[in-house]
Amino acid sequence: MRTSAPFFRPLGRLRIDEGVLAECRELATEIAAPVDHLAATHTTTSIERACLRLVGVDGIEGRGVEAVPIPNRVVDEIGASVGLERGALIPFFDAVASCGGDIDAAADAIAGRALTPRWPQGADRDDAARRAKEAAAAAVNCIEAAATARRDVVERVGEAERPWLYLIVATGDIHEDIPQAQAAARNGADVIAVIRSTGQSLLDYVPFGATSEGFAGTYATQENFRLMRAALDEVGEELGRYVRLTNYASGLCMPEIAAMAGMERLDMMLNDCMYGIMFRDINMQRTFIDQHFSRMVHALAGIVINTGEDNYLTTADAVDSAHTVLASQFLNERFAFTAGLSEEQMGLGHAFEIDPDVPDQILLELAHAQLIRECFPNAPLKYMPPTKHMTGNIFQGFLYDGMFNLIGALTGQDIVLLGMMTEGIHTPFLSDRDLALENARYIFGGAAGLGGELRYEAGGAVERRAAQVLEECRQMLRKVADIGMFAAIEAGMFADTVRTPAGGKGLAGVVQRAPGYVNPVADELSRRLGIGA
Amino acid sequence: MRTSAPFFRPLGRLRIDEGVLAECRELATEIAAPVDHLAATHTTTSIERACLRLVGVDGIEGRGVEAVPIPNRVVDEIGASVGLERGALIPFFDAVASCGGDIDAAADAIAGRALTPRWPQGADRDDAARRAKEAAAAAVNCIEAAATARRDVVERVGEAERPWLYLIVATGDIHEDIPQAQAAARNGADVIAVIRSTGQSLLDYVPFGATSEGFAGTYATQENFRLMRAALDEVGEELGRYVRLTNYASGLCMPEIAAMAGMERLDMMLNDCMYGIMFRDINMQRTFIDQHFSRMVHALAGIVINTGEDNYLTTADAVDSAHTVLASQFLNERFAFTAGLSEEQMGLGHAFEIDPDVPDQILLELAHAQLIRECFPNAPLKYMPPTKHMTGNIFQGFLYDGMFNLIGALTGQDIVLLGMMTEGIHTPFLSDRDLALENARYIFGGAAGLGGELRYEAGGAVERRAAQVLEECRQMLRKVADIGMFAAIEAGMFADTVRTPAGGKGLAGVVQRAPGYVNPVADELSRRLGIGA
Amino acid sequence: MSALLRPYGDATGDGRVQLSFTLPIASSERARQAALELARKMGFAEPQVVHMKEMGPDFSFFIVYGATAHSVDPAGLTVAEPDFPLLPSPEINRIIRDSLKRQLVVVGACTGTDAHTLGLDAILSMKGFAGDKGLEYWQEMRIVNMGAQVSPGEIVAAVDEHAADAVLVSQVVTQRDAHIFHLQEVHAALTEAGLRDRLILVGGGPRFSPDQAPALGFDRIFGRGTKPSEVASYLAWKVGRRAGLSEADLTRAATLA
Amino acid sequence: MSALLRPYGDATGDGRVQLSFTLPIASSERARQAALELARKMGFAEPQVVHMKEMGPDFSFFIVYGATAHSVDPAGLTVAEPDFPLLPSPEINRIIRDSLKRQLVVVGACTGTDAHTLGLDAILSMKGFAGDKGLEYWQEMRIVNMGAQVSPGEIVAAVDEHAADAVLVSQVVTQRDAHIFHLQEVHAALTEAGLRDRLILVGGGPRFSPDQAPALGFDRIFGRGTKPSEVASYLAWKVGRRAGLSEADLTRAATLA
Ligand code: B12
Ligand code: B12
Ligand SMILES: Cc1ncc(COP(=O)(O)O)c(C=O)c1O
Ligand SMILES: Cc1ncc(COP(=O)(O)O)c(C=O)c1O
Repeated sequence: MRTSAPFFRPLGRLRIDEGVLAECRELATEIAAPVDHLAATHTTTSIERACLRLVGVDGIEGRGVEAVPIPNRVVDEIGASVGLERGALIPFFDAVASCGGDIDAAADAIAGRALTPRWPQGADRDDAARRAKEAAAAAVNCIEAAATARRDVVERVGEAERPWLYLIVATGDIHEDIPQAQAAARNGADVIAVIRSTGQSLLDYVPFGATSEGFAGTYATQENFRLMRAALDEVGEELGRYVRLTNYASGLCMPEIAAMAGMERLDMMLNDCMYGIMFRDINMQRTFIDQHFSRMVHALAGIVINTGEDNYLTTADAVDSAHTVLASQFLNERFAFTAGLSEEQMGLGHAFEIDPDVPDQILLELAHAQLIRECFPNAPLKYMPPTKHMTGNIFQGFLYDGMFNLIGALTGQDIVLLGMMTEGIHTPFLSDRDLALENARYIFGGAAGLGGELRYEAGGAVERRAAQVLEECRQMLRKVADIGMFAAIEAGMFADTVRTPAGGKGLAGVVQRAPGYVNPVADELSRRLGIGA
Repeated sequence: MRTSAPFFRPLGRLRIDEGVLAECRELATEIAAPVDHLAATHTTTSIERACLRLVGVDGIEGRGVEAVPIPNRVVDEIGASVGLERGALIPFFDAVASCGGDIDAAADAIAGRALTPRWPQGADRDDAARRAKEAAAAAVNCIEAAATARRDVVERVGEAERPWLYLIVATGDIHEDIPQAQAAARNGADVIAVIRSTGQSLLDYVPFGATSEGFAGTYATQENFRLMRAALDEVGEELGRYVRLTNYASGLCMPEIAAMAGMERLDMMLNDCMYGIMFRDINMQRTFIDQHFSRMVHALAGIVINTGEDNYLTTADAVDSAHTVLASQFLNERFAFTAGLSEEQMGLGHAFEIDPDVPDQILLELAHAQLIRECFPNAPLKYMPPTKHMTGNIFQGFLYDGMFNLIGALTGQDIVLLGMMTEGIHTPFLSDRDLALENARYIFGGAAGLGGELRYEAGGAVERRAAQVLEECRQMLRKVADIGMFAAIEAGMFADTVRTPAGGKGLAGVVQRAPGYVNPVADELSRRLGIGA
Repeated sequence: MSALLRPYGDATGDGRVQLSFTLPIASSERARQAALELARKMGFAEPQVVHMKEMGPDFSFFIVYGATAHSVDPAGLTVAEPDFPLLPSPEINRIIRDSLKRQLVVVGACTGTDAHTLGLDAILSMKGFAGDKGLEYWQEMRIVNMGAQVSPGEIVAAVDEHAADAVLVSQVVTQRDAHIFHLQEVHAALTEAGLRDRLILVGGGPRFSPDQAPALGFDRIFGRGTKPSEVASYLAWKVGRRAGLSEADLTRAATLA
Repeated sequence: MSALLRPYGDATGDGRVQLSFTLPIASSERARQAALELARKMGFAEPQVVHMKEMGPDFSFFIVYGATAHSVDPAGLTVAEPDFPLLPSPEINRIIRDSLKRQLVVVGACTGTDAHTLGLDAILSMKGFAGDKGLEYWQEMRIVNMGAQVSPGEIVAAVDEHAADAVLVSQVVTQRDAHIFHLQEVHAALTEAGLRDRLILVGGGPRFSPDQAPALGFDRIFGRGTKPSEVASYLAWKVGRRAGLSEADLTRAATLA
């Protein structure tokens, strides 16, 4: 039972100062420019691996814990022989040429050191470039086909009504995840996210095949993606409603996972311009470069990105730092635009994380959620439930989740991640999820129609709070623009966390492009997206 | 943690048609007139017993299940000898005179049949009348003193902030009730109601002494009142906040229980003009007569009555019958006025009882609650939680209770009876109550400040629903006025329940007053209240 | 499905169960240990107190998660599977006609001090319950709804007066086992009056379970969420059996309840 | 208070407990009976299934109330009562000074793949927790906060480098007992490096309970809601004891933790 009223986004409820809004966007553009320049002049090991995967390189070498994915081996060998400054694709397709056009054979030969990559010259170079270009076009076709295929399936089985109820599964075992995800879909989930095993984000490779041994999450692998997408397609047919699948294009392998997501028709991806920096201590240069590439893939694959601003409020105070969420959203929006994402693909994240003991907590959450709704009228906002203040009191926690759903309903949030009453205790039980859906069905059914009815007192507490957060955001962006993005992060301006430009994991994988850098996949992506590479 | 904003009653939020409102009040006056006339021309065994109790008759004759309260014995003997048409007080005080002015001795003598009551004549009559009048004045002083004493205690220990959180205890054993009530008060309850044992309302006498064997409730006895009031005074001193006590002036002994409540300084009493008729099948004449007397007592004792319209929605559908609640409130208001109650003593009842599966349930509940708030701007409304649609799913039930609290907070309900997550299962556990308080503290702390902020779209769904209910109420009152109160009840217009004027329990206790009827207690009450007897 | 059932939290066989309870002790590490010990006595391996809340100076509330060591063999349970068929409406009327050659007379009441009539009304009145019409709907039944707070003596009198075939007793209040006590009272009064054996005696209420019938001397007891059509089917089936109708005749066009 | 503790619902000794769990079986009367049987195996008298909810074709969720037959003797429990005194701030500094004649060096880390630093930061950083300042606040302590995802080898190296006196390990993720495993790894690495004995080894995280310390080879383990001042007191007390300070000297001006 949803509601009698169709979903809509209530706007114009708070008299937002359009001047401040415009200034925030200008500041974000100003801040993003040098970072985008960085991305345009660098590549990373993971971007090169992603491109190899897209043109068909896959598989592993070795077994068990010793296993190394072939894309890693190939990029490592190219790096060691000719270097990565001019990209991996030309040397790779040169090898392909010498293997009679067989991509697998070339990859195996390089990985097995039977063939040493070289930078071809003259006609060889032109041949490799032609091959690379053709393969890139095919790869990019395949990504674009994901978007078309999704549209087709949705049209055939039926689209889910908004808001989309989003649930996570996290057993660690894909075979246990599948029935749980199907059960959740049957009970009303519109989006399933398979949480990753702790630590995957720090792996500088993507595990291979179906997996069953994650901790508090299941490894993101291409095979796991495929299995879950198929399971959800099956249940979607049964239900007459397309069930979306989400994973994480985040961590050291962000570009590769984005590529896998494109190939396996995932629908949404967690993908943030700063999450890895703040929460995984991944080097900031690496992150900014990787996110640009991965976003181009998402853009073309019709994937909705989900940004991670909600996480800020787990480390910082949700009242004091409300404006940092908004500031990061303006930045994520800017970086998304420059990577070719449309507004309707920007699942900007925010969260209901104010301490329930704070007086007027519900009023404040409403003000924040409505403000964000008004700032991004065309974005499918992703609204995250309370986590930090969830305790072992599952009854009270169930109620917090209900108030979260209510604020979501009243402010027209598009993607609603359902809270779990046991958030303070363990990764969700099957029944936790079922109860969460019942909670959401009740609240959305009962209150979504109210969203259209509510007005707030002009100059009242809700409006004043919203204006204050927007103003604090403007001031923050001003400061970031003054000192630059890197310095701002170094000053701990986001998530109360301090990171240095050369610190964190993965800097070694960042490579400045040399003048002759060639990446036909990236080129083709930007061409089709109509953006500068 | 309550909220940053002080309690207030949001008004003027719905553009209520003042004309319709005024018409409803006129119709209620028209409907009430003949009923009030009935009360003015009749008495009941319970009214006479109440008067005897007020002048000091108490105790029991016999033991155990055979025990009969002395007030019952005396009224029965007077009825059997001289009849009750002229009231019990003159014959009783005639007996007092003949017992040397000793009230106990006279009561015992009549009860023990050592003395046969008579209607005195001449000087004896005058003497009895004088004695009765003096005793009545003392009795009424004592009732009025309850109001003064309450004011004093409140001033000394401190007043509870509104809304008042109201909790029930119902162990059946007063000695188990007391620690539970104290625990509830310590955790934040402002009002404690001791639920009565099932069936007490049908007893045509009031049990005696401290009791420990009720079913799903504890017997209302004067001693139980005294014990609980003392326990709450004790905990109130400890907490620096006066904790109110509530019981039921309802059922066949409504007037007597009202009298006991006045004597023991209870603070609120469940007291409705029709509840007994509908839900206990008590004769309607008996009920209307009794409620008038009991309300005079409440009026002078400074007791807030709680009406029972919430109950209607347990038997009838809460959407279809919303207007019957409002109609009954206009009637209860009218009957309260004629009995001398001030608006601030009218705890008009209503409830959150719409099926949670009904689309827009939360919107509709908000519309109903706000409408009632606007219709009775000065009444301390008593808002009742969901009961009928509470199932064994305690998690979902906890959430319904939370939404109830929310609507209560947003619409400025004064007296909020907290829902129990186990409502569908058993009478409350100690922990159910504690969790309910935590629920309420969170919601009121988080949302009460929002009440001042909200406006509803002009001509929108909330306003339209409110207008519809008010209009349906007007039409219903019109019909009741046309056919008269008794016929309306006979037609099943309230609570979907059909009752006949001569049906139900207790008609035998109704006595038409003879021309010489004398009741100095009632006279003194009306005199001090400034109303016609 | 494996033979043995174990609770399922987020993995097959993990045995996870959630508990909550109050102990009459102030909150402390000792109180927490007491809660854990209690859970262990219930058979929990590695219980965890995830919430301990002081409720005044004398009580603490606990929420505990743990893995139970117990499992259940569902095949080994004696389940009071519905032994009567769910009959379509016309069949119910037909069977009663065939069996009695007159209307089936049903007396219904809430006994004791119980004033919860909604459950009984849901079964008896035309209005019915959950989209299902009540017994009054069947033309071959005559319903005498005595309402609430009816004493066993009044029920006996009504059975006499109306020559009832079936008595339906509702009980909603269960504190101190009031519902058990009141059904026993009705049973005793009918037995005493020598009426028990010629009657179909049916109880009902939200906290009953069907397996309680034999111990209380009732023919059948219905629990929470009963639909009127189930009760109608049961009565027709029972009356048909008593009249000697064949099982095949009785279950014509029936589905299993 | 009576010697034996029994759960309290709404009357002394009524033993009432609430349970919830999922069984891998479709909803049916048999499933309900299975839930009741499970409750009975846990020692419940007259359990009641108050809620049975089908979750897809393979699972049902149950809520059960019942009266447990078990009780607990609180006096008979072995409770890891805090054995160290809660010390006022200046005392903590004084004891460290008196014992070591230099700063106490504390190395803290979240080990394994655990990236939950908030708990450790709450204990270590100046900002602290729940109004209590973190260990960095005490001038006689030097804190090396290694952050998250630190391997046991890195911890060993840091202990060496900083000549640490105490190691504080945080573990928040508990799925598949990851927290147990990771503490064991750190213990093994320190033992192997021959450092274990000269260190105060402390663990912490929301799902630990103090009585787990001995089995894991830790000196002390802190659970949910730990305050930094408790940890500071513990470290000072432990260091003082090792330095041979008298119990009286150590508990000067202390309250019991
Ligand atoms: C409505 C209601 C009332 C109404 C009753 C109106 C009326 N005319 O019936 C009013 C407001 C009057 C009321 C009063 C009281 N109530 Co009341 N009330 C409820 C409530 C909210 C709903 C019950 C209901 O009607 N459900 C809907 C019907 C359709 O369902 P049902 O009864 O389960 O019936 C179904 C089946 O059980 C079965 N069935 C039932 N009877 C029969 C009989 C037969 C023969 C068959 C075949 C089937 C059958 O079929 C029905 C259809 O499926 C419940 C709480 C809840 N959510 O359950 C409390 C509840 C039942 N009440 C309760 C109490 C304590 C009282 C009072 C005693 C409180 C007091 N001391 O004042 C009073 C007094 C009543 C009295 N003397 O008995 C308690 C009982 C606790 C317990 N387990 O012992 C409950 C559970 C609330 C609580 N948690 O405390 N109540
Ligand atoms: C904040 C948070 C995050 C943040 C962490 C940010 C950060 N820098 O720490 C982010 C968003 C990054 C995050 C991510 C994840 N999280 Co997380 N997260 C939480 C959350 C909401 C709060 C935890 C918290 O910080 N509490 C506040 C601190 C102060 O309390 P504390 O940790 O209990 O610490 C206190 C005591 O335990 C003790 N203490 C703790 N450590 C130590 C150490 C010592 C030496 C001492 C003396 C004391 C001590 O003292 C502290 C103060 O009292 C919890 C849910 C919840 N409400 O508890 C989930 C939770 C811990 N997360 C969980 C999971 C699964 C994850 C992920 C693995 C999910 C995923 N697969 O993506 C990821 C990955 C993280 C990883 N690799 O480890 C699960 C763990 C389930 C389990 N029991 O196994 C939880 C319980 C949520 C859930 N129900 O699923 N998370
Ligand atoms: C943007 C983003 N990426 C990734 C994650 C999860 O991260 P990881 O798998 O790196 O722990 C989150 C967590 O919420 C996130 O918001
Ligand atoms: C006005 C009124 N009187 C009495 C009662 C309780 O009644 P009784 O004790 O008669 O069952 C209620 C129940 O809510 C009520 O609203």
